[in-house]
Amino acid sequence: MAKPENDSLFEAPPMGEQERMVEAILFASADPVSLKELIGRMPHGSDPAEAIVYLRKKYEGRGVHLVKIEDAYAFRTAPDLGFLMQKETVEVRKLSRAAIETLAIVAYHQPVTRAEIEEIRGVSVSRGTIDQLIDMEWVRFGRRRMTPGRPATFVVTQEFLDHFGLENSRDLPGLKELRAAGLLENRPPPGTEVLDDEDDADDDQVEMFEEGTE
Amino acid sequence: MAKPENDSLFEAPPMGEQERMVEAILFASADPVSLKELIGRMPHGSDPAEAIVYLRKKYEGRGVHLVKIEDAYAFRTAPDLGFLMQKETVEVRKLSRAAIETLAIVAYHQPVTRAEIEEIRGVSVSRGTIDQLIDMEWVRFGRRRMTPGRPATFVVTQEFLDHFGLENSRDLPGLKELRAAGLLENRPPPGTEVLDDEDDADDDQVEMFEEGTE
Amino acid sequence: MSDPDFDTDGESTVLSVSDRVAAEALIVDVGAYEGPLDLLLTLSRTQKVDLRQISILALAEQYLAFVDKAKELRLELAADYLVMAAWLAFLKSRLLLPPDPQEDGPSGEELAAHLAFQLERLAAMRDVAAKLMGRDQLGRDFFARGITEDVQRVRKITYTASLLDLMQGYARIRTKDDFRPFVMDREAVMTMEQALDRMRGMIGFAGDWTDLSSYLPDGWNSDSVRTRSSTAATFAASLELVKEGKIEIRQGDMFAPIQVRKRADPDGKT
Repeated sequence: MAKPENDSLFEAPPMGEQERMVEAILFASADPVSLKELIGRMPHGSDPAEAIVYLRKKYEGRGVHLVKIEDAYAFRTAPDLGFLMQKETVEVRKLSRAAIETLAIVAYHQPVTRAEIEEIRGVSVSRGTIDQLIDMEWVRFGRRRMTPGRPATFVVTQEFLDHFGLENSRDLPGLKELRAAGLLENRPPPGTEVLDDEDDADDDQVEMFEEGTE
Repeated sequence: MAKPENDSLFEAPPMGEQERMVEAILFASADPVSLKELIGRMPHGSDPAEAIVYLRKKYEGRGVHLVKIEDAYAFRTAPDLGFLMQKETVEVRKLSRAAIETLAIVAYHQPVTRAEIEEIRGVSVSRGTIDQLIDMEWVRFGRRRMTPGRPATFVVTQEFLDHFGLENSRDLPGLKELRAAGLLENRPPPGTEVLDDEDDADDDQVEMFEEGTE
Repeated sequence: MSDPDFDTDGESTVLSVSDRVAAEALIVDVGAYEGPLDLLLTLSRTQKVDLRQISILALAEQYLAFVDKAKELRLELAADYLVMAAWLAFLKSRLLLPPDPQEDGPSGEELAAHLAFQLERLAAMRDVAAKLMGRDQLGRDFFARGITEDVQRVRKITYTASLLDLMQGYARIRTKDDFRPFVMDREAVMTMEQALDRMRGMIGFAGDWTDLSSYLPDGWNSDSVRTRSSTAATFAASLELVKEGKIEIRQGDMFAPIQVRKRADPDGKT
């Protein structure tokens, strides 16, 4: 068996070989494989990032595509061929309207606290709704907000992006328009400004949001 | 089963499209897919057998191959890339005390039998300790000793010398010093012959051995 | 839900059938709305204008009418619907009455603008949620690899040792050979030489038969190992002394105490 990882004395394999390797590794995995893992698994000195550029081009227009999800890569069948796959279709758990809306709010407002989700929806969010999304691995806990009470925040996961075919959360449909329209701002109700100005809560939130989505 | 009666109005998709379809189906299926199933899943009039011929050619020499398993088809990692499916984590550990002592005895007293190692260490040597050293390619079997029972002897290897930066085992540093200090005197248990120089073929080894034990 | 027809209360019959149909067309079921904001959004859609141009005043009136009707129909209304009704009534009065310069707090317009913002934001979230769910989805429209190969995690352990380890290991064995017996045995073993030294010093004072056990040094009769060792050494030493003609030794019976005494000098001196 080859043990290429330690053989720094040897040159990296030719790019064509590296392409083959990336192809094999990505084919073997149902989940996206991060660039870091590719580097770790390929022979020393390999440049999988470059191999991916070539490989991606090779699969353009084919029945299978090479897609990018954050810093990871995966092969996925072309969406226009979904009709052939009735056999592979997995029943996705039916999401309630509350769950779908909550998911969208987390995706577009992340990192977002439970109180903020409730403020946007105008109703309290049941524990089960967020639990369900966490259970599906579409939502996870983010950093705690640096405001009184240090509430937990929620963010969407790489599985979420993978599921909806998004390269990253900036690619969420209509995100730019919403931001331009000011609809992603955390606007406190009139009369509560005084309280919010006291601590820098607002600044912090805006900053965190931008960090999370840009 | 397809419902060809509905599709008969339409022409079969172009071969390029059929290739894409076969590619996507084989990629997404959990099991190899038979030609019959391909025909059933693809639009009426499709000729997956022909598509497979082209597709197979396309994947020749790539990181994954289109292979035939009995009467079904599947993508499989190219056999030469199997090593990529292993993620090796290398952990460097210190040799155990027993192994170091055994190794030292072999180095200084080679060729040395297991009984001699035990006599020098004063404790029995587990099979595993010597196996480990052989596994590491630091110790190998030498010639059998021409004494009753013809016991196997052990000697150190070139890999051992390379690892410790020695040109030959006579270069073991401190050998002279140890000998000057009287630490290398090998006292055989009372009643045993000092050494067996009955076999001339052993010349080289005996010489080394004697040098190590004088 | 109560049916007005079967209500014994007279006031329910005040509603005409057409009123009831109208009310039910609007209300159908309060449970269909996810809270007052949802209801307000639904109502605002009937204005069929851009949410930014919506008349909050008209919306407030529609909502209050809804709540009134729901009360007439004795529908169970959650508390937050009533809180919202009270708040909208307050907002309505603020919007209708000229602003009171004495009064603090946000103006009716500010409150109305915020409500409009909330509605617009909720509508936007519904819109993008629908867009999101309308996207191609993994496992429905596009698919992952069906046959996966697990990555075997192989933990490769390499062992290493330095030359110093080797030297120290070797020196350790050799030193152990040379000195270990002394280190090991010193604690519980008495040598014949030690016993002999001891007895030579003491024997001069033993003119009469004395138990050998009384020659055992202090502290050597405490545990069995030490007792055994010192007894054997002392016995061996006494035999040595007999051989030298220094003492006599006797044992009265099997397992009886062994006794020694200084041998009378050939000269006759004791």
